Amino acid sequence: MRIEIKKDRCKECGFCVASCPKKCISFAPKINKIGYHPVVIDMEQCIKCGSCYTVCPDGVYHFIPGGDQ
Amino acid sequence: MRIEIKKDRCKECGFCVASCPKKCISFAPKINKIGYHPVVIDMEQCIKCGSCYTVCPDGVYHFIPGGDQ
Amino acid sequence: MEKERKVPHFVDNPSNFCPGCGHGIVSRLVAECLEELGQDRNVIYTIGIGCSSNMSAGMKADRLHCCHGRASAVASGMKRVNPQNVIISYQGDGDAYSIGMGESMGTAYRNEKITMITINNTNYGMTGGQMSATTMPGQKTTTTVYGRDCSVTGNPFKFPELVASQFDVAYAARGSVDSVGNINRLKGYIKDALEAQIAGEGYSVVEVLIPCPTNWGMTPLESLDHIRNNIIPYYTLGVKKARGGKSV
Amino acid sequence: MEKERKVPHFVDNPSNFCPGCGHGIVSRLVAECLEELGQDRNVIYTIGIGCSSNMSAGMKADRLHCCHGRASAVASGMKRVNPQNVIISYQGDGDAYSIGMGESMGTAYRNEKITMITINNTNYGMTGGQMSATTMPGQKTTTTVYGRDCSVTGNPFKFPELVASQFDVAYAARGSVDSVGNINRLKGYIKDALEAQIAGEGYSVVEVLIPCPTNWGMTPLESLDHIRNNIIPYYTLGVKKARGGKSV
Amino acid sequence: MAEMMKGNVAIGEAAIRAGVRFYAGYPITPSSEIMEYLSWRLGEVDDGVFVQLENEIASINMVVGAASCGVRAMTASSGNGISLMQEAMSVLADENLPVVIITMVRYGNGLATLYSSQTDYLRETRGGGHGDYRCFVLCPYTVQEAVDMVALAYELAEKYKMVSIIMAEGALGQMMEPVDLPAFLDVKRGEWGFDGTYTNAKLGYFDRNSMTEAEELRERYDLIKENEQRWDSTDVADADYVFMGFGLAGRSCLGAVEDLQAEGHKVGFIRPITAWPFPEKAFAEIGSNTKGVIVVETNAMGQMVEDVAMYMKKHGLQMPVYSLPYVYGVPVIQDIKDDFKKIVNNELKEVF
Amino acid sequence: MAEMMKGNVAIGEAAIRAGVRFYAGYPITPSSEIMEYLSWRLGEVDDGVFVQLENEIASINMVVGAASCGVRAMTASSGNGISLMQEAMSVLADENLPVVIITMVRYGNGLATLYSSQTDYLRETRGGGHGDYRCFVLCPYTVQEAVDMVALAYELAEKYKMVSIIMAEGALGQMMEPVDLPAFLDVKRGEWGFDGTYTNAKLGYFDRNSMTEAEELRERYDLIKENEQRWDSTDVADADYVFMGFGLAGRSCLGAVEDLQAEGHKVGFIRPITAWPFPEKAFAEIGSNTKGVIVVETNAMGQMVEDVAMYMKKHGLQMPVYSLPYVYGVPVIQDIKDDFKKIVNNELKEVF
Amino acid sequence: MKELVFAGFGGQGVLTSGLIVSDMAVRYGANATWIPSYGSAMRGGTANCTVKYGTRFIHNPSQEKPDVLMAMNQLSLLAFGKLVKENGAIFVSEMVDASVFERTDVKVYTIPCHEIADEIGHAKGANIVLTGAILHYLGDHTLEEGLSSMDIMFGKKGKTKYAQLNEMAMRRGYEYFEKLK
Amino acid sequence: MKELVFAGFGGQGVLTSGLIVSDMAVRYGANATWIPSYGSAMRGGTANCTVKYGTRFIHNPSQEKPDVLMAMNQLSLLAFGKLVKENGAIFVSEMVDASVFERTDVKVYTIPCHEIADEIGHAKGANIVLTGAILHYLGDHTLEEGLSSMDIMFGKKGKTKYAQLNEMAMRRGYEYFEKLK
Ligand SMILES: Cc1ncc(C[n+]2csc(CCOP(=O)(O)OP(=O)(O)O)c2C)c(N)n1
Ligand SMILES: Cc1ncc(C[n+]2csc(CCOP(=O)(O)OP(=O)(O)O)c2C)c(N)n1
Ligand code: SF4
Ligand code: SF4
Ligand code: SF4
Ligand code: SF4
Repeated sequence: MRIEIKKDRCKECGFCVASCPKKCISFAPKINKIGYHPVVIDMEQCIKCGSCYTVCPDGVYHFIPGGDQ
Repeated sequence: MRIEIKKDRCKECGFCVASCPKKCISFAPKINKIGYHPVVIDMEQCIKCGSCYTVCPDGVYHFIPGGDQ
Repeated sequence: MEKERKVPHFVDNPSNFCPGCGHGIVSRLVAECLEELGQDRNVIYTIGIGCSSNMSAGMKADRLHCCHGRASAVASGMKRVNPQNVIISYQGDGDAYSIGMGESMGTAYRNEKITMITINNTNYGMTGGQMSATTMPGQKTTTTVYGRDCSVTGNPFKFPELVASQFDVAYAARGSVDSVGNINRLKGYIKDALEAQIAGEGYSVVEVLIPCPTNWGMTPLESLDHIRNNIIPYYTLGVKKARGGKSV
Repeated sequence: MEKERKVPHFVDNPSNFCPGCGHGIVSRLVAECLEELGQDRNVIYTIGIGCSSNMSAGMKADRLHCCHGRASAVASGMKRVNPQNVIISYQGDGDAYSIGMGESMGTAYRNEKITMITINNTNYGMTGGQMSATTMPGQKTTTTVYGRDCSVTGNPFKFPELVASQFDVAYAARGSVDSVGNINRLKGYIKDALEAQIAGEGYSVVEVLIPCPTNWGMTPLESLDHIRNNIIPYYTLGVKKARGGKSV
Repeated sequence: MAEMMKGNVAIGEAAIRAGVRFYAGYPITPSSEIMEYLSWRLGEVDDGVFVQLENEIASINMVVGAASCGVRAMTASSGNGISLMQEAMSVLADENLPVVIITMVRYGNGLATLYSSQTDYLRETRGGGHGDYRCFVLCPYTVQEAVDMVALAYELAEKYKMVSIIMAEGALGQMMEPVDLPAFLDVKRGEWGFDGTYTNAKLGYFDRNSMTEAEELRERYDLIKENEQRWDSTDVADADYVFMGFGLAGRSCLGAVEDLQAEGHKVGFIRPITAWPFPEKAFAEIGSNTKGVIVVETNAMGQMVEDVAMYMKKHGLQMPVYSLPYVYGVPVIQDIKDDFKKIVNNELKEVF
Repeated sequence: MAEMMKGNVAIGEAAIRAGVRFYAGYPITPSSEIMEYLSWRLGEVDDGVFVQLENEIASINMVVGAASCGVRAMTASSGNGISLMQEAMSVLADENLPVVIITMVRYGNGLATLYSSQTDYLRETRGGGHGDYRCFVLCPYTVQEAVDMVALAYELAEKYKMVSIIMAEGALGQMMEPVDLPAFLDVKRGEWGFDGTYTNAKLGYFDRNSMTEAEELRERYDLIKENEQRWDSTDVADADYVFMGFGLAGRSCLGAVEDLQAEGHKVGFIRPITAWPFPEKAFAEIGSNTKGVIVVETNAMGQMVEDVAMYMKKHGLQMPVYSLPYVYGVPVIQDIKDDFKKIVNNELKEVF
Repeated sequence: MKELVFAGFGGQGVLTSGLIVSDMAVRYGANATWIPSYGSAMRGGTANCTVKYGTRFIHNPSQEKPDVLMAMNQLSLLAFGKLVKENGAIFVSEMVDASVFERTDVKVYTIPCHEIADEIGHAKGANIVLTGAILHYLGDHTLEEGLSSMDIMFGKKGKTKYAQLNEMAMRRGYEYFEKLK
Repeated sequence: MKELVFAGFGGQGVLTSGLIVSDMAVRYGANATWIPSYGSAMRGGTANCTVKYGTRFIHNPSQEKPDVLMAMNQLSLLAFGKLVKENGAIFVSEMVDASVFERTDVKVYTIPCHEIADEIGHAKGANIVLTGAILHYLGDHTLEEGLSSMDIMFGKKGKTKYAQLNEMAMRRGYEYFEKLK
């Protein structure tokens, strides 16, 4: 499973950060096109539970079966 | 108790006739100004119960204390 | 002691209602209650569009005819600036529950301190007897010529029950004019409703079942039977929300 | 087996919603349900005026933006002539319950075979956070700067409960987007509602509690807490009228 | 043989024959017979849908929904009811949805009366809602013309993606005259209609370019003004006075004109059939010797007279404009003749 | 010292000072700050009542109720919201109830945009409801003028028993400029108000005489047209071209006029302050050498230009009328100047 | 062109009488208009309609100057009697007291239509009796034309129940006028 | 008359900056207008306002040709930079990459306003730092006038909490520009 992050959609609301059971989502230091610090996942810790997809209001996450990371 | 009948208001609906416990209300043979046969009371039988006043939608009856008939 | 029984002065005039129409009884009862409460020169009516409008011809009390359906909004505006007056919103069921649904609900919802009297004749009388929200299942009207089919048009609407159960209102009841007894009970409801307003308790509503012989295609007396036999079993009479109390 | 998780194609576009606004979650859930039901190319949305309107920017499905409050009437018109389509009326609480009270009630009353999704953020988001019928007691908004005083403005309005108890509707529920669990449950309600429509059972409605951080003056995460701690206790979640069943 | 039919009933049947398959409405005198007729008649044709709604706002919005799916949809009402529809009519214009609305005009402000009149001319021709949109406004003067207008109204509405209003006086709906009903049209669903497949995408609220849309609208309206003006006229060219009137007022006016001609007066007559687009082209016929234009209406202030004055300015016609607003009812022919004489004798002043 | 104030807030405070004691409304951009301000401010004055309602129809009808009791009552809205009020505005006119309605006009048909514009001129000046009634229509071009207009609007409304509309562009409500607030007026309850004692009887729906009422209304409106036209004008008398514009469009237009004069053009300017009654008297100043009248507006089609053409007909002014409708926003001064040059060079044709 | 006004209480069938006359005119090739007065005071009030027919186009369908008035109640006689054209005719039922009517330039015919209707056992047919009399007065159509036209008209409306009684009523009215004139 | 545009993300305080400048102009006797752009795309989008001030009546309050642009984000520089008058000035924060901006007929000043704001412990005051710099550039009022006017303005709004920090921010911006120019 691969997770694609559409970082220019992220508005830094923090819903995914808060709901991630592994607490492995954080915000990047550099702002995106719309002025927010977008999410980054620490893929080492991620268990692909999908919570971030579920809670994200802005369609940032895309879980793509197959492949890795 | 006197009962004044404003006969030109009567529309011949029959509510009073039907609700009179003594069945002493009937319709006059001659039509009134607005084209209906207005009520007449047989005062001999009337017990002044006021049912006719209560049910009349057109304000035909006026119960005036004192006096007679 | 003998008691005078007289149509109160300010509604004591010939009416334009059809023969056997119940509107006349209700408007007299409201007037009697006002008189008995000493409010007959302290009242403003807002009157809906429909046969109710006929009541007002020659009526000698402050009253404003309102846009179809909006009488209770107008009444609320009056009450908010004239809290000392008794404000009565007098409307037909089409006026109050169809086009006026939004305003009637809003008024009840905010518990505006007015009294609404709704005349339920199960159709739009004035415009020629079309279906209204209160039309009985199977009832023939000029827009339901084969009888009302509730599966497409909805089931007859029960406003007093709705506001009593859903909103924080002061008083709600339903009466009928089909008999001396019911008329007397109805008068009690109307008086309760007005007293609730006068005491500042909030919104009160009394719905009244009346005969509409013209559009029912019945004689006046048949209309009363129809109310007794068919309408009351569906639209049950009585207090739906008692003063200071709970939904009934 | 690994399951792809992807925003359905027809709503997969950047949104104009505020950061942390719940609108985006709901519109995605509805789209997911449609996709799963194989209806994503058999749907027409009617969209109310309010922040819901933002959803539509770039949305690739048939949809009509409607007069403020009237989306469910428009939806009913569509359904009556296109019974084979799934029709979704997507509205804010102000749109659906304030200005749209008459039309929303009428649609439920007639049991029109459409699905209404109402987004309850306890205020008028788009116009700057004024009080709506769903504003919580004491809540500060731009028109209740000292907090909502329910004694003059009425108590927060509960539409799903009202239609479930008063009308003959097919399905009514309330969900929330404050947590993964509630989002998943909500998706179930939405699917139920759509299935009720597809099966021709009648009117279905799902109200959704969402955060409006902008107008609540909270961070997105504080907003979720607010929903959990303050709103849900008042606006209880769950099915209010089950399919084929009774009011709950 | 032509049959005596009541205007409203005839219009209802004409709607069926013009392919109307959706009607949503709320009753109001003097239009209610249209919905009463369609309440059962639509049930007799395939896919016919009739819905009685809780008010005019819901009605017109349900019509919006049906029309957006390509169905010939209709509603009918009068004064107050049409007032409540203004917002949605602006939406129909904005969404380019063809719909026909019938208004049986009654007299007056506020709660209004039940009298027949032409009191809503300015609202219908300017669009009483917000924004600057226009609707076709068709004004029948006989029941037959009203009946024939129903299909025409849809053709125009669909050709130009607009609302057509048939604006008739209340009396036309209530009266009977002999009518030949038109044939049944075989009408298909409009190709613009929604069907859930996202073939006919509509732009969302926030995705519009108002500037280019304004430009497009101007061009469309200019085209309509060029191509769709409709009127009747008689003896305008060398008239001393030209009468103008539409609908039943125009019909009565024509009676007065014929009488006056018989009495030897050189009078002409223009009857607008489309109130919008206003038939200004009819003014081309007016000669420079004409002494005045007389506008007969049934409203309180004179409304069409504003259009007459405005377009006379455009056409460089400088003769005075007289206004004869008979408030309500159908103007009595004798009254028009009497007032004409006052104009000739300078007892009645021009208004423009 | 004059303070920078936002138009909507300044209008809200001006309402308080003009004696407004009742406000009922429903929010809509770009007017909402008026109600937001009054939502708390009315609570600070004696007998002040603020009610937020479920829609514009309930709002205006609640205003009907309050006004009928003699209180200075107000509501504010914009495009769509005002469309929904049309029926009740006709009722206010019919019941002779003085009320002030503020509209902060936004652009467009249908759901409309949030852009500032002048797209509702025809509706406001003709009465978008049924019937033939008129409202005062006052058009401010600065926040200060808007503020001063509030009391004036009530004076006119009460003197003539009518509705006054303050028709401002959305931008005026959103912008800030220095404002001197007027003094607090001591306003008594209107003597016409209901108090439950049946002292101010109103006629019922069925007890009216429409003919005499129509006559009375005509006389009243004629009196108003005679006495209450308001406008500003500069350098009209010997101008080659006379510009006309109201509100912010007029303000920008005035800027263009000053620039053009500085460049040596003989141009004049008329700014209607009352759109109804239309200030046709201003036309008396227009000289026969004037080559054209140029109407600057922000709407799609040109709306005031209709009034201009119509009253020019009345005044026998035959020069061409040009329409410059800039759709939305505030017209850019340079654009007006550029278009003027096109007119002078015959690249832009007259519309009337 | 002829103009007729039919007036009476609501329910007396005056609108139907007007319709019979106008429908017949059209059936036999004329133009016709029929227009009711409708309006606010309809409840329990009076009803009336105006019928015009003739060979030419009818400009104004509304009441102007009636040639003939049918008045089934006193109020109608008072309200419309004064409008009737000089040398016109007024038909009243025997319930109407025509003696109070002062114009001498119009003929007033009192037809005992209620009596006749009662006689033939068709109490609701008094309006048709009067219509029969008017038919004769107008002289534009034969009794047979009137009867057949009325039959067709009621037939189209599916109102065939009283066909024979209605025919009898019209005939009796026609014949009554025959004797009277 | 001078025209200024203040633009950035919502929440960056650009509307307040515009207000400070216009309010000050009025306080010292000029005319001024302040007008925000408001509209459909407000959610999460950019905010901007136009300020005009001068001694004469201001005809058009809307954006025409700004003399000065304050751009707090990249989008604003791109959107409004092209409108600035020849020889006008643009003030950007250090978060904005001015190198991509191609016009040479206007001066672009990059002010490290976020850095300065952070330094003085008033992260939300970056807009005021920029405003201070613009105040100096405009040259119509002294720093003291600017400070006192801002104080009064915030004071009237009851927003006195950050008075000192705001003062410091404006001063630092003003001084930064002093050195820069
Ligand atoms: C806006 C508007 N729509 C429609 C009407 C027409 N209209 C007048 S009364 C009425 C219905 C009245 O029915 P109801 O309220 O039940 O009163 P009733 O006459 O039966 O007593 C209608 C539809 C109107 N006057 N205004
Ligand atoms: C007739 C009309 N009145 C008012 C408005 C202004 N308006 C637009 S959206 C809105 C409220 C939206 O609130 P809600 O429906 O709760 O949706 P939200 O924005 O909170 O999601 C209002 C009042 C309008 N567009 N049309
Ligand atoms: S998939 Fe689960 S664990 Fe991985 S980032 Fe998302 S929420 Fe965290
Ligand atoms: S109840 Fe009244 S109106 Fe009816 S018959 Fe009796 S008196 Fe007459
Ligand atoms: S139509 Fe019905 S409600 Fe109206 S007056 Fe007649 S009987 Fe009464
Ligand atoms: S204002 Fe509230 S509801 Fe609207 S987009 Fe922003 S957060 Fe969402």
